[in-house]
Amino acid sequence: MKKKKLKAKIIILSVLALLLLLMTCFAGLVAKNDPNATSAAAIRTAPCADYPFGTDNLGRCVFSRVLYGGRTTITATFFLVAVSFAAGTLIGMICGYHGGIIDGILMRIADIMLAFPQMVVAIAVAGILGGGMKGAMIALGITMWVSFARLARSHTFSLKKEAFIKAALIAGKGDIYIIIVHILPNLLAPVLTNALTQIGTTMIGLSGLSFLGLGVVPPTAEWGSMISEGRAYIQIAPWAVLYPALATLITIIIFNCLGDAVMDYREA
Amino acid sequence: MIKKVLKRILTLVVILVILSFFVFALMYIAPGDPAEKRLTSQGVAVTKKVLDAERERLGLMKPFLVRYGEWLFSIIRGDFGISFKDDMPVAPKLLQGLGRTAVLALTSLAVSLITSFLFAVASVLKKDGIADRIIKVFSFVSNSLPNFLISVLLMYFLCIKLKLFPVIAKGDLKGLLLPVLSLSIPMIGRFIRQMRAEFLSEMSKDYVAGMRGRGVKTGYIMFNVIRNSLGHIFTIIALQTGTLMGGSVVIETIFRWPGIGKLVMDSITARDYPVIMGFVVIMGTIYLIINQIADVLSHRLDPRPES
Amino acid sequence: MDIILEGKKLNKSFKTGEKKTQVLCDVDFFLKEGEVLGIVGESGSGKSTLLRVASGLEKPDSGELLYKGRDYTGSSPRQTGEFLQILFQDAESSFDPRMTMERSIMEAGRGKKDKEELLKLVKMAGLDEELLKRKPGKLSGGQCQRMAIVRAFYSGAEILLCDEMTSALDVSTQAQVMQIMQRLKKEGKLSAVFVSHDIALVSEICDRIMVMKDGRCVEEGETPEVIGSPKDDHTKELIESARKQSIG
Amino acid sequence: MVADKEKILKISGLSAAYEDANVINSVSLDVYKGEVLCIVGESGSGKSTLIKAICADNSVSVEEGSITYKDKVVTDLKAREVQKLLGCEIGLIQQNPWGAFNPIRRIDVQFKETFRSHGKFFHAERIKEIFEVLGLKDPDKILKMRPYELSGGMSQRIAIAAAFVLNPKLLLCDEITSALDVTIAMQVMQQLMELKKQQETTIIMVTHNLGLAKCIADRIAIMYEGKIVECAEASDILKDPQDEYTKRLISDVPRLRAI
Repeated sequence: MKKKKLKAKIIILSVLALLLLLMTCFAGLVAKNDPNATSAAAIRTAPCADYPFGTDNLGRCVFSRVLYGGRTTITATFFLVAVSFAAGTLIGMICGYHGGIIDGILMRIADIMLAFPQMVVAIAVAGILGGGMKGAMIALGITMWVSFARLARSHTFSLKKEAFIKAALIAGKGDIYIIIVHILPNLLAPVLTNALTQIGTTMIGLSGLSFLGLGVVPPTAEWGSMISEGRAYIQIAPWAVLYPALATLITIIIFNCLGDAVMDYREA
Repeated sequence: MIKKVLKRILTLVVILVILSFFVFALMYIAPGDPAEKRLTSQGVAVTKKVLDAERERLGLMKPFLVRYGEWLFSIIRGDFGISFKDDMPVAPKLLQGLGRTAVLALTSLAVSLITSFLFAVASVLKKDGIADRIIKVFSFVSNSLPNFLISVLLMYFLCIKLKLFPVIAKGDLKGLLLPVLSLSIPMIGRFIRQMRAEFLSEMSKDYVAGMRGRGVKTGYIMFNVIRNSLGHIFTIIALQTGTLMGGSVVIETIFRWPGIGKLVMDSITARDYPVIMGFVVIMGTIYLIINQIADVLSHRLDPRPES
Repeated sequence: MDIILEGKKLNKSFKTGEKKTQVLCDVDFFLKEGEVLGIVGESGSGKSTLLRVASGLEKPDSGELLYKGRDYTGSSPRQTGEFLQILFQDAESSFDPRMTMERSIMEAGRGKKDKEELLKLVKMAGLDEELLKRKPGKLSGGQCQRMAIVRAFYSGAEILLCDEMTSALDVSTQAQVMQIMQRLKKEGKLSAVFVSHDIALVSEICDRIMVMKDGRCVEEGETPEVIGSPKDDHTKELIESARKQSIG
Repeated sequence: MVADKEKILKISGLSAAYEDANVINSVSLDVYKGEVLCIVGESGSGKSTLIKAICADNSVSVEEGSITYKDKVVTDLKAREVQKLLGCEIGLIQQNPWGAFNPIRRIDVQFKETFRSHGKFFHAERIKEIFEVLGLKDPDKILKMRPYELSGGMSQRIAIAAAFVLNPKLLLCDEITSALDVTIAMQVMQQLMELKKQQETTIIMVTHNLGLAKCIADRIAIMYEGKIVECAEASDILKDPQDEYTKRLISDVPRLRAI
């Protein structure tokens, strides 16, 4: 009974998430104005017919910038989570299954990576390497793969003790077959759930870096930098800050909710 | 026992050296030539001769490993080199900034810990009651709020709409409130969720049912549950200090709180590498030490060998 | 009936932290074709370790393992899997939770894809064909264990190593599973080593019994002898406890 | 012979659910003072849920019927009253030997908590007496240890001591020997019976092991799919069982061959 309710919740949230993705990816269709087109006449106009979210300090349409900004943030986040997920799971599985020296070395590296506070490293790397989304993504990516690696390793470790792995060994199956056919499918569910929960945190990290000016290079639209730019004249044109802030909040909440719901569903 | 302590210190030192090497290497691959930047930022006409003299003075000509060795030993002696921007020694600036950041960070940490602990215990005691549901929603939303977002919203509503606070923090107590609030809210959300999960998992253990079966009072049961969860909670707090450090950089920039975070942000725009490197080394060291302490504490609290 | 499986002077110890615990000390055993050898002992007696060592899943520190006279001491599970199979206590976890029963059993067939034989074995185990399409999570403990028996025979193994295979089952389900084992024994198709802590259960199905305590074999012999006139004190204690709880 | 005995527990028409699955349907059972009643059933028969219902565990939702202990209706008691009742009136011992105490805190400290929860003072002598009967040597050393350092057999004995220390009138045992080896289980059972005689406690023992029930039970109740299908004197039920399920259960138990 509880499972049905959770399933419904997951479906609604995934539809919302999908809607969000579609809106940002096909921003061109939805937003009429060009996000980077400045217009001296329309500086800081309040939300009206042709500028649904008003305009910012340079007269750019906030509505289209929010949509295009969404595309930058969300694609960067998904790419980063996907790469860390793939790298982390692969390394975690190999370490968990083989153990021994490989496990020792790789996990030591992971410990060292985890020894640095993520944001501090991100700021240093982005700061020294210079701006641009690539720098920010590398900065966050360095430490993100570790959480996937650790999760995958601990699951592989417990899966390896299961009887069906012993049965597969007796059936004459090789290590690679066992990892791909038996370990990976049973591993995907928990690690994917973790990926879902990482989306929210990554988005916070990325927009945080852009807010500090270490992420996106102006004029490309990105929620963090939009909030940072709009902050200076918040009294006169609050909409230039509030709409990207709202967009960030809603997106993060949707993905965190989805992550939570999937986790509860798996535990129920 | 001593063997364990020595082993722990050794790993600490090794990781710190690797940390410093990583930071130094980072500077090496950074685009642009620091000497050139220093000259231009001081408005000096850049000619080959002047550039070479500058590089010589900053010691940029020596091979990479030699420069790294020198830099490492100077750090151990507490000398973080001289700032590119104003030729002042970096160490005092960093430490002074660190002091003010500590004020901000520790107050936020204290505020968050106390509130989240009370909320977590309350929500576990009245599980699935209204209080529990409210706390769950609150902690969920606040955990999804990036601290730069909260600070903007707080600034908008409290400073502009209600005019309760000055927009620029003047470093006094009143100025401390908004930054602490912006730092604490996401932390409170995260702590409540993690502590609540820890308590609930402990509550589901057999010994809690055993104690209830003997009519042990709820007070004693909660004491045992909390006592057993303390080990994990220390680890959670230690990990959270990392995010707190990152957060304080953001908050200090927004509210112009003169801590180490603001210092490092200014030095990033000015490409002042020694300050950035000093920041990472100091923060990395503090973070490592905190995690080692948390590790020791959690082993002391739960001596059972790792199952 | 000549000896099909034998172990000589088997030793095994585990290192936990600094402490080294000796789990098997100079244990010998032998199994004749068509015979069922029972190994009884309490927890920590080493009976399961002996089985895992005999199966090739774990390597002994010293001693010899022979299959029809051929030494297979150091061989891997892949090699031992050609002539033996293991039945585990938790039957459900001996099948991959994400694969259907049919696919798991086919996997053990080392490439053999013979649906008739599979259906014949399923019928022999008194199971409905439909169960083959389901995943282990949808089957009861008893059904899973019977599927494990089907898998063992489908793989063509001559020897079955049963590690407390019915301890996790209810009495009635255990009786169902044991009926199948009895029928296989009567048809002379079963050579097995049956490990259990329940001496009454072992006495019902096994021709010979080996009693283990703290890693040693303290008594070994034909079932009527060991049950009727036990020599070792520990065996006596086991029989005494079982007799007190017997329903007669 | 049983009729004139004083009734300590009365379960009438109880239907209850555990984890939103209807597990007990209309069970009625009377338990008499001083007797040992064994409830035998397989997993999923609802026997453990019945024990949880008797000690008013909030994970069990009672749909109809009631449970009365002496004069109190357990199913209607408020949390505070249940807390007072459990421990000094109704005792509970669980299957997991390490399920009685917090594994990482000292045993004597936890005994203190139990005493103080019932307004009594830590009574070391009383504990040592019970340890003596349970064959626990060197009680002072044990009291200073932490449960995770003990073997299964010792932990279960200390759990029994913890239940008996407050002198409960009714003791509920939920599969307490299933996690122990047969020989240790028999010793623990005899020591438990010894304590029962000293304190004239009534015992409800839930087990799947019919043989164990035969050894210690005055009466045996057979439970199947949430119903009590048969309940009679231990010797009668084994000699000529009435219910079909009981017959099959008895025939399925492995016999020691070649006796």
